[in-house]
This record gives sequence, structure tokens and C-alpha cells, in this order.
Amino acid sequence: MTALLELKGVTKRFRGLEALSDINLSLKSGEIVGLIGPNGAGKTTLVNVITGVHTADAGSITFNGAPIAHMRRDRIARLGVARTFQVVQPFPAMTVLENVTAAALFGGGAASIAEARDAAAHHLAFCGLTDQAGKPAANLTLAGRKRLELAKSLALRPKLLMLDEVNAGLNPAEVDAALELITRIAAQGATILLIEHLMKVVTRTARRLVVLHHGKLIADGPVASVLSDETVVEAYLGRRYAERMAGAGI
Amino acid sequence: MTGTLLKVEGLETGYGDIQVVWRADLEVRQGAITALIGSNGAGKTTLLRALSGLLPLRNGAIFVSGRDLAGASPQQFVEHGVAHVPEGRRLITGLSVHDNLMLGAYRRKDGKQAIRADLERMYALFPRLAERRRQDATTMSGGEQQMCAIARGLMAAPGLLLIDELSLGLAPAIVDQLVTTLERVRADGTSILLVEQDVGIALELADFVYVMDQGRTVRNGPADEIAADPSIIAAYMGT
Amino acid sequence: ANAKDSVVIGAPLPVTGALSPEGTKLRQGYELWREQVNAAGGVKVGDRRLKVDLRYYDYQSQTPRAIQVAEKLITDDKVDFLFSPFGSGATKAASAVAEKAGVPMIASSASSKEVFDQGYKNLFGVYTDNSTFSEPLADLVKAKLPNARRVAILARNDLYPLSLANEFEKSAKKRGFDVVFFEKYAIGTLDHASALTQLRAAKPDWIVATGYINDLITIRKQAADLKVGGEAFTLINGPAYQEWISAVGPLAENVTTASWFHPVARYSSDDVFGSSAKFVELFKAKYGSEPDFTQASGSAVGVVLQQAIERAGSLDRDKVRAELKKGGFKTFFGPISFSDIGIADSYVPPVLQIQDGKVQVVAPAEIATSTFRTGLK
Amino acid sequence: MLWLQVLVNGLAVGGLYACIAVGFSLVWGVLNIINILHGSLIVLGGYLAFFAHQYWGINPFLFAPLAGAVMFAGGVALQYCVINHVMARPFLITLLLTFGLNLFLDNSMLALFSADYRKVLLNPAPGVFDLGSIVVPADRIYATLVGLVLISALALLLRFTQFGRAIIAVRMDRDAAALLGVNVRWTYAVAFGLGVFMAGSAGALLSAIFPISPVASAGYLSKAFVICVIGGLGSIPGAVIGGFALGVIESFGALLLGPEHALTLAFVLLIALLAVRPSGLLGRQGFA
Amino acid sequence: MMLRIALPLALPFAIVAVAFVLLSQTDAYIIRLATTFGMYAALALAWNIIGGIAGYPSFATAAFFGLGAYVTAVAQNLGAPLLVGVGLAGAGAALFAGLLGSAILHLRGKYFAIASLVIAEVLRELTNSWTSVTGGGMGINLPLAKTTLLTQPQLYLAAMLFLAAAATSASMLIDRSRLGVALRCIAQNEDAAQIIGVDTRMAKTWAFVISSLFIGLVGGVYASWVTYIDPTDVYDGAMSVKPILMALLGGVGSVFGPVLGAFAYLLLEELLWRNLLEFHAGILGLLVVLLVLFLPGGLSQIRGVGLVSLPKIWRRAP
Ligand SMILES: Nc1ncnc2c1ncn2[C@@H]1O[C@H](COP(=O)(O)OP(=O)(O)OP(=O)(O)O)[C@@H](O)[C@H]1O
Ligand SMILES: Nc1ncnc2c1ncn2[C@@H]1O[C@H](COP(=O)(O)OP(=O)(O)OP(=O)(O)O)[C@@H](O)[C@H]1O
Ligand SMILES: [Mg+2]
Ligand SMILES: [Mg+2]
Repeated sequence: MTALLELKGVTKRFRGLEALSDINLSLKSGEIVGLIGPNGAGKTTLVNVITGVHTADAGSITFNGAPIAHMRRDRIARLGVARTFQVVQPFPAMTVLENVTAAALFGGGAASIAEARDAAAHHLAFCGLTDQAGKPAANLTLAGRKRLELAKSLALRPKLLMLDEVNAGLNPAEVDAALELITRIAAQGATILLIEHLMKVVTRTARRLVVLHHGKLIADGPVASVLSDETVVEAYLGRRYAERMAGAGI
Repeated sequence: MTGTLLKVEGLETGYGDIQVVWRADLEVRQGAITALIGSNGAGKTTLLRALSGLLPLRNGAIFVSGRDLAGASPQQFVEHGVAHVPEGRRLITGLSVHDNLMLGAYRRKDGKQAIRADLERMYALFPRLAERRRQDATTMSGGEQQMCAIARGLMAAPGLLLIDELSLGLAPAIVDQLVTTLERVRADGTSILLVEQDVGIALELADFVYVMDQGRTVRNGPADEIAADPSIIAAYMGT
Repeated sequence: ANAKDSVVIGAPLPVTGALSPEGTKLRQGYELWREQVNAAGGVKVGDRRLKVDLRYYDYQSQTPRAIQVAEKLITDDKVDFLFSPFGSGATKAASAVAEKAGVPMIASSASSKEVFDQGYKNLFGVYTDNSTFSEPLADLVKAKLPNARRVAILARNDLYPLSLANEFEKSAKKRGFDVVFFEKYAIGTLDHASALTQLRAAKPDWIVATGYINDLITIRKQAADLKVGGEAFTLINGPAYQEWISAVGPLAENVTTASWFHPVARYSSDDVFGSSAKFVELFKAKYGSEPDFTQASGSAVGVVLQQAIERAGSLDRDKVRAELKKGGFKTFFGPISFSDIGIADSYVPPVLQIQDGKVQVVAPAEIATSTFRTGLK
Repeated sequence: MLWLQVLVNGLAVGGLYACIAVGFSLVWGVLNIINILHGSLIVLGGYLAFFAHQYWGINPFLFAPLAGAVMFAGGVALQYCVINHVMARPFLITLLLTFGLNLFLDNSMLALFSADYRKVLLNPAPGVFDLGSIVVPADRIYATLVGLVLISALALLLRFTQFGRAIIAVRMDRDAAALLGVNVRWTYAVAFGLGVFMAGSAGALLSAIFPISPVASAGYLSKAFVICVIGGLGSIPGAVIGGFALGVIESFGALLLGPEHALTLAFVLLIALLAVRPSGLLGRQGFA
Repeated sequence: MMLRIALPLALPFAIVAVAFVLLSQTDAYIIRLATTFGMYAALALAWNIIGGIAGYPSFATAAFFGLGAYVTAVAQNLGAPLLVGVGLAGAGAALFAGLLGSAILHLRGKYFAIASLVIAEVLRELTNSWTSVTGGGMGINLPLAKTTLLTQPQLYLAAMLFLAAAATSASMLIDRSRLGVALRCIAQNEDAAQIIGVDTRMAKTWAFVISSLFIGLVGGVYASWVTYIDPTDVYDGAMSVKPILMALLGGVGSVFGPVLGAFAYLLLEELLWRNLLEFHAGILGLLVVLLVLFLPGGLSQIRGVGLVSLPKIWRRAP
């Protein structure tokens, strides 16, 4: 399998702070990778750099063979790189359906508005938002907006989907439903980079885990081995969590 | 652990024409952590907004330390010792961590000395914030912001702290730390009303739990009792 | 326009906007004239006496609005005659409308040749050409300061002030002066320090600056602040207004200017006022201050039109236009006749200088009240 | 020497520009209102100083804070009773509101005071500081000094007090500010009042330097605008730097390109600045 | 499908044709008012494309208007016929907008507003100082257009109404097209728009160019109509504010709102101005204040104005 996304030596600085330093990462087609790390480790920044929201100060980013480090955001999106925002970014005054229609029309390459609307309806159904379709996006609850983010990114027909804490704010039962949704998305063949603090989500979906800490990649490997890594426990999971996991027999 | 700090009776509220909370009855006892759980869109955030004066009531009463605050402004709530850590943190862009924390003490009248002391207490409680005290608060990561928001709430020296979505977006280690911190806060005499999606954490932390569904408080009970209820586990705990 | 009991005259006025000070003044002139005529029974047309009916609309100091007003007055209010808007620019624009409709328009306040050389038959202006300012002033300076050679000119980049500045340049060069500095400043300039610093560096003997009152208040003050010297200092037209003199105080001393009318004028006339002195007296009685040339021009256009109508004995525009063309009106403003292109050429405007806080006429010799002084306080 | 004098000229007028711009910058940066009224408020301050000088002989440089204080009350009332009602709406709406208020105020002043130009005539005249080949008008120095004192006081107030923080809080997030116990409406009102205070005192400071008339208001407004953009919106030090920068740019523009192009140069530089650094020289999102 | 394109193309022109027939025989003053209405409507519609639909608060209307006016004036003085002169005005404004767009369209919100405002100032100063071509502060005269079929007033009435109709058609078409969707996304959240693949730069530039095209054309017709222009008049800042006022009055972002707003504004302005010599502007200001306070969503708030869709995009994000 060839690499779908390849980061080499990516570095991003904000004023004095090095939010990403010398990141080397490659994602293969079709895999689900969990990205974890303490708050402020640089996870969102990594997504921002890949999608062109921020420009990397150094390093190269290759997607599907094309260098995208200096490409405009909308072009990157049309190449098939989709993401959700940790702080959700809907078009507030448009309805839920219109939101997704716009995504299908531009990023999804629909030929006409009508076609885009059909595609959007499909994605809404997929994400369980059909009964909210006529509501203005601003009136959704937080969870609703996260789902909308997901539907919008699906409408881009992504090859790479980066989910930035889409499950935050859901209660455990709802997380189960969302998990099922992610699994179904993965089944359609997209590569998924999953940023999550809910270990349950990560452990149940991803095979591979990447850990960021202070902007550096400190671990990359199979889930079980990364989670038992002493530095990861120290930096991220905390003693109690480790004990709980041990107790649960993971 | 005796008196009632907050008492809510038959509260109804909503946004414009849309009624969201249909009937909420709730009591927070002095020195306790009370959790409010419920599925998405149940109206938890909406209820908290009403409890800090951001939304007008349609019906019902809110008593804080026995005083009726129905229809009071947010300032009055703050003055009566209710501080709200809102969903989404809502730190002020353009202000440093220090300035955000100072704003938490906006309504305090007990003098510079006391405020300074509390500020140092916050920095001790959250060393991360001390490191970042000059940084624009909203450029910090999510977890850092959550700490800042809680610290800002505490800066009001409140009797009651309302926290919406405590663990949202926080790394497990941080959540652990916050749980410990909140226990300390309670020990210092501040009561807490906590809205939390991670029901496991809520049940672990709280003394008493209310369950909200479709705008109504439908159940309540001591945390261990609720935690043992199979229907609650099925509805909110997942697998 | 038969069987009417009034003569309807339209006057576009800048009541609001940048020109509102001037608008107010013009209107005072118009009103005084109307009051006098109507008190005397009205305008004599044949054997009838018609009251004057003045119609004003505000054109907000915007030229396009002035055109619109002129058109409205013609078609909607059906006026018999028009007074012009204020200033050269708007007059030039509005005259096109009057010309199209064949309505004679008397211009109160246009003096730039560019306004009149459009070949229009319906435009008549009571001001003389701008060169009638520059020529006598240049003569005075030349005569009194034989050693003066260097002239500096600072002009507002706007139709009238610029055209005036060009005349000064011509007059100066004609007399062998060196124009060592000629700069324009943009409309809305708040600070003239830099221009004046350069002007000072050019070491002029005679300084000429053109613009509107506010420009000239600022320029005079800043010239003093920067110790700009010179033997003669001409500012046009600000100093002809009492407002300017009050605003600059002692700095007004020895500044020269020119204007088409000044209360010291001593013309006797065939109009409702009878003489310049009577006009000044009536004006003072009504408004409590001496008239300046803008206020006087408001009355002047009235008396000129009135005399033309009375001579024609009819409100017929063609007949009135023919009378206007003939000219020879004796007015309190001065004897008025128009050149081929319609601009007054029948009187010499006085050159004024502020001396010991008072305005004195220093030229032409016939009406001079004092002699030209050099130097600057 | 010429260059030096031109530089001094630029700085001397720059101080006045700073006074003109600060209140505008404050209101724009903090309340997110493009206050079209600002120019008229400066003129109103000028009239207050003019009448105070005429009837009571008060020196306008000393009167400036008083003029500001009187107008402060009016500004607070205006914001509290009128502008507050549309604060939550897009900035075009508030712009329109102040546009309407400006038409009303300008025309009211026109009706009350007439359009005649007036000026405070100081007796004795302040004169100039003569430094050999360079002269500096004394009145500009006095005005700038008083202005800078007021501006510094304002900057300190905003930077180091709870009220200053509250102002930024309501600007960035009304609801969050309310939750902290900030009285949002009142804070808006006082912030606007402070902007009006600065406008009023600037007007008084200028009354002895530039002619006063209702028609002068647009000129002040456009200057304030340009300065704020150069310096950075909402930044008080920015407005001061911007004021001096504009003064110097105009001054040298007039020298190098001729006076008629002085403004063009300033505008062209402005656009260039916007293109490379839209937040202005010292601008940042919050408030300094 | 055909109807979706044909209707917006045909309807405005049909209405305008009827209006022209009805109005062209009335007296000169009514014709002038109607012509002014056409001008206001076209300007408000044009502004609405960039300012309303795309949410970029442009204050550059005066700039393109003045530019169009001067291009026409200079071209006609060099011998170009009216139609060519006006066409050049539109083309010049559009081209300028295209170039300008790449410099200032990356600015957001207020920064864009400022930059656009400054453009008119710069053009005014340039026009003022480029005396050899523009006549500078002296202004410039335009030759009278040669017409055979129509009188002068009728000609300009027809021209302005035509532009209003064309701007309406353009707005309707944009509203239904991909461009419209893109612009609405940009108006609400430009970052999010980019992330879903909207080429925001392209969309904004098109909106700016189309908007400026119409403004330039209107400026060209205007100059020919009044036959004398000078820099202070055609680059007047009020020209930038009025269309915004009209659009807000009628409902920003909707297609017909600006037309309605232009009508209401003209009516108001005219009534006040006719009846009050001294204080009409003050009262107009007061009315604007009252409107903003009590009808903040524009006239569309008054029920029964069915044509106008609620200005959705101005609803505040939570
Ligand atoms: N500003 C608003 N205007 C109208 N309706 C709103 C608004 N905010 C929330 N709602 C509606 O109110 C209901 C309750 O929302 P609320 O945010 O209180 O739920 P919640 O229990 O906090 O959910 P979550 O767990 O997702 O935070 C939802 O149906 C939502 O759509
Ligand atoms: N625009 C910015 N300007 C300055 N600093 C920034 C900016 N964006 C992020 N940072 C800083 O970069 C670091 C990494 O932030 P980032 O948002 O990527 O963290 P994260 O790993 O996503 O954290 P979380 O899990 O809390 O979301 C943080 O310390 C943050 O303060
Ligand atoms: Mg993050
Ligand atoms: Mg909630």
C-alpha cells in the first residue's frame, strides 16, 4: 500500500511557541489512525497545517503524490481532504440541508444544485440528521452541530477524513451510536485520522495510534503497545486511567 | 452539608418562541456536588443559562440562599454568589489569561488583597495557567482554556459554581486532575452544579444526581443509587 | 406667463453641505431685494405691478443636485427666470439646463471665464472676470514695491480659486515678476504647513493665496506660525468677509484682497435701493451687520433682473434676454453691462486692505479710502 | 533645514491628528461601531470651547477636559438610550445609525450656530517657539501636550482597570461578559462616552487652531479614519502613532510631490499597508 | 429548467418596458425622478451583489461610479459615441475591480470596508491632479448625445431603467447559480467555505467585478445625462452610503429588497427635500435612526411585502 498522506519534517511556530516540531507521519490508504495527546499538544494545529488553514514553516506535505504544503485551502479540499472543526463552523443562517448541499456542490463535485441537494439528503440520512434538515444550523445543539460537521465533510467525498473531536460532548450512549457511524464511514474506504480524548472511541476504531506531545511525535504504533508505553501514560493518560484500563483488562 | 443553596421550582424557559425547558425542579445543597445528566438537547445548557440570568423565565422560581432571583440580571446572580462556567468556555479574545482571571473577580468587593491571593491560588491550582499568564487566552488549546474558564469562575469566589461540560475535549490526565481539583474546591466550601456528558465521571464526582429528559427533570437521587439503576445505565452509559 | 400676479424666480441654494455659509449669505441678499420690491408694490411690468415670488430649493452643495433643482424649477415650478447656484462650478453646470430651456439665468457668484465661454445665450453674470482682481493688485504691488521680484502663489485645486490663481500668475508675469512658487492644495486640506514652509523657502516678496474662507483662515494663521514673511500678502476672497477678519484677529492687518462689492462703495442707482449707501443701511437694519460681496450679489442679481423686466415691459423671456444683453443697468452694486459672453465688464472691483483693523479701499483711486501699505505685521 | 522644518511640521500636526483619532479608534475597536458622528462631535467640542472662551474667557486648552466631560454625559446617554438597541446587529446597521445621527447633529448645529466659520482668538497669541532656523507654533504644542495627557489617562484606564477589561469582554462576547457580572449595557454606554469625551476635548483643543464650522466635521472624520487604519483599530498607542505617521507622511508628501498630492500619498500608503498588514501598525484583535 | 433561466432574464425587462412606456410621456420632472429611481435601484442592486449576497461591506460604490463617469467623459470628448463611452465605463470599472480585488478582497469585514472606502479618495485625488486628461478641479463637460427616436430625458430614462432591469436579472441569476451559493457561504463563514472546497477568491472576485460593472455603467450614463461632472461630485462619499441604505431599507441579501429600498429612499428623500428647505437632511437623519431602531430588518419586516425574502444572512450567529 502506498502512502496517501506523507508529512516530512513539518514544523509550525506561533510566535515563540513551536506548536509542531519536525513531524514525520505517513498515512496509508484505508487505515484508521487515532491521534491523541495532551491538550495543547498540537493536534488541531496538525490538521490545520494539512488542510492549509495554517502554512507550515518548514517541511513538506504530500497528498496522493501531490505536494500540498502551499496549496490553497479550497483546492486541498477538492483533492479529497476533509476535516471537521473542533470548534464547529457551520453556516449559521443556512438550514442543515443547505449546509450540506453547499459542501456537496463545491467539494463534492456535484454537477448541479439539484444533484448536490440529493447527495446532501443522502449524507444527512447517513448521519441521522434527516429530521433536522429544515432547521437553521444555528439552532442545533452542540452534538447536532458536530454531526452536521461530519455530514458536511462526508459530502466532500473525502479520501482523507480528519475528525477533530467529533465525539466530544456526547454521552457514552451517544458515543456508541457515533462509533457505529464512524465504522460505517471507514467501511466506505476513506482514510480516517481520528483525534479524540475519549479512549473508548480510539481503542474501538483505530488500529494504529499516534501520540503528540509538546508538538513532537512521541509514539506511533499499534494501539495496545502505544497505550502501555510509559511515556504516553505519563504524558497523557494519567495514572488513574491506566489503572482503570488495567482493571478493565485492556 | 446541611442548608439548601439553590432551589429551582417549576422552571420553564426557552429561546424566543421556542420553549426548551418544560419543567425543572432542582435543589443544590450547601457544600455538595450535584450533577445534571441527560441526552443531547435535553435542555441542560438552557437550564443553566436560566440559572445565571441569561435567559428570562417563563414560569417558576429560583431561590439562591432563600432569596428569590427569578427575573434577576446576570450581575445579580453573580452578586449572590452564582458563577457560571459556560459551555464552550467563552474566554475573552484579546485578553491575556491574567486579564481573563481578573475579570472573574469583576463583581467582587472584598478588596485587592483578597483578589490577589485568590489569583495566586488559581495559579497554584493550575500551574499551566501560570506559565501562560501573558498569552491571549483564546489561543491556548482546548484543555488549557477549560482550566482557565474554571479558574475564572472560581475567581468570583462563588458559593455556587455552575459548570457546563466539564470534561469536554480534555485529555484523560487533565480530567483526572480537574476531578481532584473540583473535590478540593468543594472542600473549600464552594458548591457545584455540574453538567457532564461523561456520565461515568459525573457519577464518580457527584453526591447527588438529576436526570433531565426533553426539558424535564425526570429523576433524581444520590449518585450511588442512580449509578446502580439499570435503566440509567442503558440510556446513558453505553457499552 | 400671462395674467399672473407675480413674477416667479427660481433660486437653487446650497442650504446644507460645504457651501452652506455662502448659501445663507446669498439668500439674505435675495430676501432683502424681494422685500424692498414687494414693499414698493412689485415689479413694474407694463402697467401692472407683479409681486416677486422666489422659489428656493436646497441643492446640498452638490452640483448634480443643482442641475436637478434647476430642472425642477423650470418644469415643475414653471419659473420665469432663474438665479444661478453659488460659485462657478455649479453655475457652469446649471447654465446648461437653463440654456436648453431658454430661461435667462443671472449668475450671482461666477467669475471664471470657463463658465461663460460655452456660447450660451441665457447666462449673465454680475461679477467681473477674475483678471479684474489680479490686474489692479499687480499694479499696486509693482508701483509700491519697485524692488519686489518674487511672487508665490498657493491655490485651492478647485474651479474658481484655481482660475483666479492662473490670472494672478499671468498678471504677475506680465509685469516682469518671477513666479517662484506655484502650488495647488487639495480640497479638504487641513494643514498647510508643508506648503507654506516650501513657500517660505522660495523667499517671495509677494504672496498670493486663493481659496474659501476656512482655507484662508488656516493659511493666514499658519503663515504666521511659520513666520512666513513677504512685503505683500494677498488672500482671495476671505478677507472681504467680516467672518474672516474676526477669525484671524490681528493677523488680518495689511492683508490685501479684492471683491466685487464693498460697503464703502458710493454708487447711486436706478434700482429699488437708490444707492449703495442706502443698500448698506437697509441691509444693516435687517441683518445687523454690514453686507459683504456675496450678500450684495444676491440683491444685485435681483435688481438687474428687475430692471431688465421693467424695461422690456413684459415677462417674455426673449424680450427680457434682449434687455439684459443691452446692459447699462445702474445698480447699487455698480454700473452693470455684460460682455459678448455674458460676463459683467462695466465696473472695476475695489481692491481692499485691512488697515488698523478696518477695511480700506486702496484702489481704484476714485473710490480709495486709504493708500496701499506694504509689509506684514 | 527645510527637511527638518517639514518633519517638525508633520509632528506638530501629527499630535493634533492623534487627538482627533483616539476617540474614534476606541469606539470602533471596542464597540465595533464606525462612529460617523465622530467628526461632528469634535466640532461640537469646538463650539463649546468657543463659547466658553467668548463668554467666560476660559482658555480652550484648559477647558478641553471639561468640554469632554460635558459631552461624556451626552455620549453615555446616547449610547444607553439609542445605540444600545442595535449593538447585537451587524456593523453596517450601527454604521447606518450613526450616519443618521450625524445628519441630524450636523444639521442641528447648522441651524443653531449657522455655518459661519469661527475661531477662538487667544489674547495674547501663543506665538511660536523659535529655534533658530526652525519654528514650532506654541498652540500646537500645548494642544498636543494636553491631548497626550488625556490619551495616556485613557490608555491606563483601559489597560489596568477592571473596567478596561470589562470593556473588552463585552466587545468580544456579550454573554460571557454578562456571566462574569459585567453590566453590558452600561459598559457599552461608558465606553462610547469615553469616545465622545475624547472627541469633545479634541474639538476644544483644535478650536484655537482650525476654524470651527459644522461643515468641517467630514474632514475630521476622514482624518480619524485614515489614522485608525494606519495605527491599527482599537489600539490607543496605535492611534497616537498613526496620527504622527499621517502628519509626517502628509508633510513629506507635500514637499516631495506638491501639496495637492499630499493626501493621495497618504491614501496610497494606506492601501499598501492594508494589503500587507491589515491590522495596522499596532493593531491586534483585542485592545491595548 | 428553461424557465429558471428565462424568467429572470425576461421579467425585469418586461416590467421596465411597461414602466418606460407609461412614464416617457409625463413631464420632465417626473421623468427625472424616474431616471433617478432607475439609477438608485441599479446601484443598490449592484452593491447588494458584493455587499449583501457575499457579505463584503463595500464602500467603493463612489469609486466605480466616478471612474465610470470619467471614463465616459474622456472617451466621449475624444469622439466616442454615447454607447461606446458608456460601454467603456462599465468595462473600465469591471477591469479595475478585477485588479483591485486581488489586492483587497483578502481583507475581511471592516478591513475590507476601509480599504474600499479609501479607493474613492485615491481616485478623486488622482482625477484632481491629472488635469491634462480630466480637467482636474475644473471638471469636465460632456457633449450632448445625438438622439433621433427619443428626447434627451427619455433616452436617459430608458438607459437607467434598462440598467436597473439588467442588474435585477443578474441578481436573480446569481441567486440561483453556484456562484450565489458560494457567495452566501462566504458571507456566513469564509473559513468554513474554503474548507468545503469553495474557491472563495474566484467567487468574491466575480461578485466584485459584476457589481462594479453595473456601477461603472450607471456612472457612465449618469455623466452623459448631467453633461458636467467634477471630482468632488462623482466621487462623493454619499454615493457609497446611499446604496447601502437602500439595500438595508429593503432587506439586504434578497434580490428585490434593494429595488424596494431604492424606491422608498427616493420617495423619502424627495418628500422631505421638497417640503423643508432648511432641515430636510436633519429629518432624513432622524428617520434613518428611527428606521434602524424600529425596523432593523428593513421594510420586509412589515408583513405583506411578500416579494422580499427575509434577509436571512443577517441573522446573528449564536
Ligand atoms: N439559541 C437557540 N435558539 C433556539 N433553539 C435553541 C438555541 N439553543 C439551543 N436550542 C435548542 O434547545 C434545545 C436544548 O438545547 P441545550 O443546548 O439546552 O441542550 P443540552 O442538554 O445542553 O444538550 P448538549 O448535551 O448537546 O449540550 C435543543 O433542541 C436546541 O436545538
Ligand atoms: N493561532 C494561534 N496562535 C498562537 N498560538 C496558537 C495558535 N493556535 C494554537 N496555538 C498554540 O499551539 C499549541 C497547540 O494547539 P492545538 O490547538 O493544536 O492543541 P491540541 O493538541 O489540538 O489541543 P486540544 O486537545 O486541547 O484541542 C497550544 O499551546 C496553543 O496555545
Ligand atoms: Mg485541538
Ligand atoms: Mg449543552
